Amino acid sequence: MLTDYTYVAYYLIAAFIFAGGAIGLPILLRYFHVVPRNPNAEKYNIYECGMETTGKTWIQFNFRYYFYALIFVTLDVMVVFLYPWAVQLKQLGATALVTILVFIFIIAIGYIYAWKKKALEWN
Amino acid sequence: MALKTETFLVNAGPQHPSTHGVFRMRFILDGEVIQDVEPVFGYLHRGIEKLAEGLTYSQDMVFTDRLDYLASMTNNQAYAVAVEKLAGIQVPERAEYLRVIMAELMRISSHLMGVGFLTNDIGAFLTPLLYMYREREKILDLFDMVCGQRLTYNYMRIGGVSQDIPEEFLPALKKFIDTLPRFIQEYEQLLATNEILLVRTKNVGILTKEAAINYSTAGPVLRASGVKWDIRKAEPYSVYSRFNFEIPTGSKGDVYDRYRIKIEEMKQSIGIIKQAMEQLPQGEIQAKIPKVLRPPKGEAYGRIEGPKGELGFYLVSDGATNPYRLHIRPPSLLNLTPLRELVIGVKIADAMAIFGSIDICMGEVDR
Amino acid sequence: MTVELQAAEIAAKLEAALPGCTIESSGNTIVIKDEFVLKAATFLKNTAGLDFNYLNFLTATDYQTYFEVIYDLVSLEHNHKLVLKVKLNNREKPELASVTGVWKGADFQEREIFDLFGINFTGHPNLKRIFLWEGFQGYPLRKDFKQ
Amino acid sequence: MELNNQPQPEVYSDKILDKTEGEGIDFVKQQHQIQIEDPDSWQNEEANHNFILASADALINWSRASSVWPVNAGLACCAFEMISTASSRFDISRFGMEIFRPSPRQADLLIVNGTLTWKMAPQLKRIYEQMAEPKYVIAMGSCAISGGLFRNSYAVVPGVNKIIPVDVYIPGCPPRPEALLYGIQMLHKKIKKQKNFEKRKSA
Repeated sequence: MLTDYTYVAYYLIAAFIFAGGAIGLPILLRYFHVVPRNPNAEKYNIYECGMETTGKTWIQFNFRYYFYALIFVTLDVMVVFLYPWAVQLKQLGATALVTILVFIFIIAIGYIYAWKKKALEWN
Repeated sequence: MALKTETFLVNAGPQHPSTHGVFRMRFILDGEVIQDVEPVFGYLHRGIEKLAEGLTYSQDMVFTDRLDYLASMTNNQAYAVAVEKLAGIQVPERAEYLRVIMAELMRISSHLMGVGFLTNDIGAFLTPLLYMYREREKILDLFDMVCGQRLTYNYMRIGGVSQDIPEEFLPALKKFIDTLPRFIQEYEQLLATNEILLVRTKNVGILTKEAAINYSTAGPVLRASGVKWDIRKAEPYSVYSRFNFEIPTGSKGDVYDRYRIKIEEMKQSIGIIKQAMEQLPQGEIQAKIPKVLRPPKGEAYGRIEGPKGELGFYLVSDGATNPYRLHIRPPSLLNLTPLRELVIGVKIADAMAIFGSIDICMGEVDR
Repeated sequence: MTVELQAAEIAAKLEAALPGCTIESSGNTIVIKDEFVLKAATFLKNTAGLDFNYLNFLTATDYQTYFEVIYDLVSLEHNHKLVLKVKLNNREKPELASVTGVWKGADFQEREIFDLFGINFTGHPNLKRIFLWEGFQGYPLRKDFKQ
Repeated sequence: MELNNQPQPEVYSDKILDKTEGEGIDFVKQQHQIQIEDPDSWQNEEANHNFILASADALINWSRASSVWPVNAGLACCAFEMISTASSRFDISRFGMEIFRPSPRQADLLIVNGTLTWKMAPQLKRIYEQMAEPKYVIAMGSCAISGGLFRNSYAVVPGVNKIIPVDVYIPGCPPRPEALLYGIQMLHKKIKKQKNFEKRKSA
């Protein structure tokens, strides 16, 4: 039983090596001066099509964007949980279908609530 | 209870993937909706009109290639027509027909680029453009065969054409003209019924008929608003009066109409080239003009129908060898005049689609 | 075929409507006084027989002693054409009324003339340099422009 | 608490913005009258003799040379020859370069194609500064090399190397795509001679 899952351990090891390399390698290369470092004021300026930025960027923009973000997150999380069920549709049978429908129903309540509160309408 | 929102200034600046060259639009945004836009020009202003006053008439032909570098042949033809009108030169028949063939090929190539970059701005990044680049490469091969250059041809001379076409040019042109309708049909399949394109272009950036006339726009932008005005029919220059072709006009003047007109005009240009190939007479290709051209004192305005609109050259001569004043009527700059009215109150994504549909070329805007 | 209108009869009509407006008229060109520009423009645009509703192009030339501003007018329905010219003798502060009220297409072209010649257009909504940058000394297309 | 939802236009008077831009251009115009000499000094230093460093150098330079990403900064007519090179016929992706990054942050190569005017000079300099090290510049076309056709115009920079250091010059007006590909191969040769393991205050 266990042998079926040994390859998962190799993945974990590979993941750690990759993560370590991804963080360690730049530091190492920086130490050996392979990665040139040449800071200057212009480089740390904000890039805006070759122009200097004007005006403040920390502004109050329309609140509707925030509503959209919230609703997107809820639906996205739902889709993530649908995915493993969808992959094993046949083997899981009817009971899984009912549980998934309950799950979708719960999220649908939130969605309908937002719809009724006119969160999706744009002024 | 709506909360206060603040505006935000952003530059769709000189170095921007979808501003067709170095053109800057200073947007003042409220969220995504454009409050105000200020187009800023001049990043490619090379002062051609000042430099042209220092060189002789035939040397100025070289500047015309760099004006609208997507349609250099039509620039050459416009300048040649203007100087011939000023100096009263009669161009031989064969040269006129060669000029028409080259100008129509250039119109097809410029419209290919216009539609290609419009689909780029709408979101189909590079796929339709690479399809259309495939045809443009064929056209550039034809030009390469005739005058040895791919982009800045300097092919037309005052009073005629610089070289005659080699023998293998006509068969190659015939092959290209026979295959091109199939490719245009391929784009139709790819784009005309494409849901995204329809949603992004229908009823976006509507320029009414009166506004189009009042803003003195020209070419596809004017015809898309329903005005039937094409210099090839209104004031037929060279031998255009001998060909029969229609002028496609749109009805609403939105981005979709401007796109449709470019596709239709390509088909019309194929028809013109076919007729020109049949009627191509033999004969010499360059009128006898003095080595150093000294046009009589006076002024003249020669104009042609370029791919982007009416391209004209206003020449004032005081009898010397170099023009006293050379003014270029820039169709791209005049097509951009209604930009501010079209774009205010629209979202940024649509603004880029509207700007792309106007199809400008910065070399001609800034001169 | 674009008909080049005979300037003489147009000048007569113009003279009737605005006395003392035209200076001379030859071929298809009418030269008018600079203070009559706006009135002549609205007259040419709105009268029934003429209705020049399309400003083809607008440019200027520096003839050393005076500036000359050229309006190339076209009527799209009648397909006829007329050239309107204005001479500005004052070289220090050349001034002219802006026709953006009549043809909105003149907006960028007047800014270009202001930028390259220095002719000031009164009544222009947004008159500033279009091609060169603020702080550029001189006006390049004038004949006496030193590099 | 009813707040008007009319957005308060932050006062961006374009007079001030244009004036500051104008001063920036005049400043760049005075500062940059003399040529910046090409960054060729590290070419004739002799290579690393240490065996490990030399092979590490070869690996690093090969990886850098074979995926140079150009920034999408097209100025004028040469831009269309660059796009022709990037399209399917003259296929620049054989050199791993077909990705044209719009922003200089993710690019290593700035192909200056077309006429650089004084009004565009500070912008181009800012794009060059904002590119990540190690960065290279190709001056494509005679307008970029020396101002070309418009050299004695009042608004054109006579040569891009007055503004930014240039690695490879490609003559032509516009240079054919084959010329651009040859220029890119010369740039690859140049990258492959670079030395890496050295403390250097590079310009």
